[in-house]
Amino acid sequence: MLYIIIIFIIILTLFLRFILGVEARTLLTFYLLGLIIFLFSFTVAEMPPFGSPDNPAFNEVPRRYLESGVTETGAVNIISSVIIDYRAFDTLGEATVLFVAIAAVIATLKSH
Amino acid sequence: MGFADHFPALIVVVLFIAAFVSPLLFRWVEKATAPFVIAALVAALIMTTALLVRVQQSGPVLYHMGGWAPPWGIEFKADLLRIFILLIVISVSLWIFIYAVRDLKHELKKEVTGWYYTLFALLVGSMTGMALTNDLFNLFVLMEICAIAACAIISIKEDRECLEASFKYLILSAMGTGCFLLGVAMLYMATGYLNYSLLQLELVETLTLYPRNIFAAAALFIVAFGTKAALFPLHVWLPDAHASAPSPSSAMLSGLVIKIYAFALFLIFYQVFPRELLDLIPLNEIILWLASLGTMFGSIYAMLQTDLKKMLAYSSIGQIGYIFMGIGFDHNLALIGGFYHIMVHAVTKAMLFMVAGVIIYSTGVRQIKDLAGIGRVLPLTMLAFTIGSASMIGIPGTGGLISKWYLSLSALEIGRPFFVLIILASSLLNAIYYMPIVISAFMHQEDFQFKVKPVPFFMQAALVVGMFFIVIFGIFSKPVVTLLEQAVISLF
Amino acid sequence: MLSKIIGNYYYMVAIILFVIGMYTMLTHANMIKKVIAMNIMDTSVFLLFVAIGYTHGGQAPIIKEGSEAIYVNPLPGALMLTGIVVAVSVTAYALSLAVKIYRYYGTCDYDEICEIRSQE
Amino acid sequence: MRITSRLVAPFIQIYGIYVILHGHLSPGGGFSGGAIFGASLVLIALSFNLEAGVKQISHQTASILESGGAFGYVLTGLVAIVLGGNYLANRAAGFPMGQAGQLFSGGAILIITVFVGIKVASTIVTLFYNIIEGEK
Repeated sequence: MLYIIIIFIIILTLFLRFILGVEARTLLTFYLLGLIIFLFSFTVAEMPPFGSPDNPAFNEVPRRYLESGVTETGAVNIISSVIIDYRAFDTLGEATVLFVAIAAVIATLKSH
Repeated sequence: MGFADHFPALIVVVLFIAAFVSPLLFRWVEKATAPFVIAALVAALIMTTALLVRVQQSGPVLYHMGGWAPPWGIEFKADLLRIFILLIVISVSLWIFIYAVRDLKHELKKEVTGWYYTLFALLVGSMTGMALTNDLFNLFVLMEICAIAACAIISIKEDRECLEASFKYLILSAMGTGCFLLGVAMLYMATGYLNYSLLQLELVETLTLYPRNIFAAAALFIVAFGTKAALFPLHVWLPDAHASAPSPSSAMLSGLVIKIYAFALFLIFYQVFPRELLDLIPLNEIILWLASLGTMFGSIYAMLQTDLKKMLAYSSIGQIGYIFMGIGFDHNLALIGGFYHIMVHAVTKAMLFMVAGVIIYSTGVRQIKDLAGIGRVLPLTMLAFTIGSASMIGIPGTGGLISKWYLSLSALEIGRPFFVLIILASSLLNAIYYMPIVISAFMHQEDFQFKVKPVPFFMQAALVVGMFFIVIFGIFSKPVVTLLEQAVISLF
Repeated sequence: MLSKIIGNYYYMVAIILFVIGMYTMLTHANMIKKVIAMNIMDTSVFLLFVAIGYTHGGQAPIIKEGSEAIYVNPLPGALMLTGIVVAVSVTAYALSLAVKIYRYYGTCDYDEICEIRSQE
Repeated sequence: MRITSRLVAPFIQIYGIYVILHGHLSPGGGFSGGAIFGASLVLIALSFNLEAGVKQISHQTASILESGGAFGYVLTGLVAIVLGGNYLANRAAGFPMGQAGQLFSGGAILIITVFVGIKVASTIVTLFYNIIEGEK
């Protein structure tokens, strides 16, 4: 199996390089990218299955948000209650990011 | 609950308030802006000191934002190490700010100085937040504030080189945050938590279930923080950015910003990843070798520079290597050395950039070869440069010796004398490029050729404060080392 | 292994987008392309996060009284709202820098800028 | 074109305000609502000219709204401390919770959403004006 893949890659390289005339540097970067994606695909294969309710991410944290979020924060939209109540400091940071972007843009544009 | 219980949140918030109000204040009462920011910094410093006293008496302080306990809400944590970093960040930035108020008058247009104060306060606020936060996603948000503010205090100068340097820095740091966020996603996928302490507990079990996810996250974190803290092969943005910025910004970026990222990486390695992970893959070795390469190559590059500020910037790459070495040795003496070096280098490099700023302000000279004979016209400034470079080299009596001493000691203790050689060699290289400047500044026969403007009082006072602290750190290192010992023991 | 990758195709697509974004960001000389690539990269991570939060048959987490519906995980969605705003701010700042660089050099291409500077 | 945008703009603004105020009840919130509101002002500036847009909301007003929105958010957090909760606490600090599902419910959530909405709207307008003016 492995040998077949290697031979296939070699043939593909020769084909692209000499028949289609792709530059060597471009080919090299594409193989590098392919390698990175190949390595990451091992990680993806191991990840918890998509959409399953038993995923580690679906633990007691979202359960409490969903079960008692309405009574604890008074908001029916749980996303709102998470961003503005449970994790309000993140949203303060977010408002600050907007502010810093404004400050940065004005400072850059006015100084030049 | 008393008022004092809210200090961990208020330290950050007080700086943000200063940032939000200062543009309006600059529009209406222009003179009050700088004192207002200074007042906010002083208030933050007082609160940090109060927090230090409290942590020394009764152990780490946990603060839950909005009263929601960790898995649900955001937690701030104040232990000794974090407060040590906080004290450095706030006091050094207060010192730089006082210098900056005077220096900025000639480096910036008048209408943007108000925005500079805003950006400065936001930068300090986000750095204090990064030191205090105990939540990965909150760290991401604060990192982004820090990144934009850091780029903006470069591009605020009216110079097209600053724009390019700032754009390069922004793109690379956006790549860093992208990698960081992907790493956070992998950890979140595998565990379902974002809090440091809970992650550490949970990762011990998860390591057997999803090992590749966690390896990928660790690799991504090294890339992310390596880019932001200019670890050796990822340092390409640093020299341009730090050299072209206005001097107070260079002092801030070189003195504090790169170190806070190193500290964040340290926290993730020691307070998020369990010890078992470090046994499985040699993360420490990777960091250690990159750091050693960085100390050597940073110094070699610095020797080749002709511009004073560029040389100082390359020297930062070498010096950040020592800090990463402290993380990489994985030994408590090395950690003491690394943290001591964070403090010493923050003060020293900030002071050296101030010296560069004073020289540019007073004479307009940037090239190293033009500095010959300057010691006779600006004696105090060049004395500060001498003491600063002595500390960079690690001459006895300055703070730089203590950190190198502890690093070498721990290298011997874990039986790797090779790294002592590296530390010695890079100190020698430091000497090779710092000493000629000092010698030619004082010993040159001919007179200095350029016009000299008198140096304002505040700038000189700032330099004197810097020299004083470098010498103090070199001679009376005991209290700080004791504090760090207490702090480091609680980690192992 | 292949079947697991196919089952997790959302994650795979996110990773591929991330690598594409990173590649473009680091190799292309045009600044606007760099900014676009930065957005692709950020968006891929948002896609990954939101995909983590999905549950089969889940609805948007807006609670209706008395219904027993399955809801998706609200936390990644909430985090990504923050993330999107952060990405927007970085983009705005990067674009303003690009505008100013264009004013100075008349081009947004890094190679051409290097050429212009070497000629001076 | 101008007539259309003049006709449409008020409706967009009302819709934006609606999205902001109902952020805790339906999809939306300060960010999306603020963006819609800001977009309507940008629309006016685009279809007429920059001066007409500046007349709608001047630089100084935008800057005050900008700082005011962020400052109000921080202040809400501080009020929570004064009321006896932690920073940015909502129920624990005793903000009135109201009946879930009603407009005036959720205590601090509504207040913060309004501030964030103001902030985002002014941010979009300021960014637009500054980048346009920077290009001249």
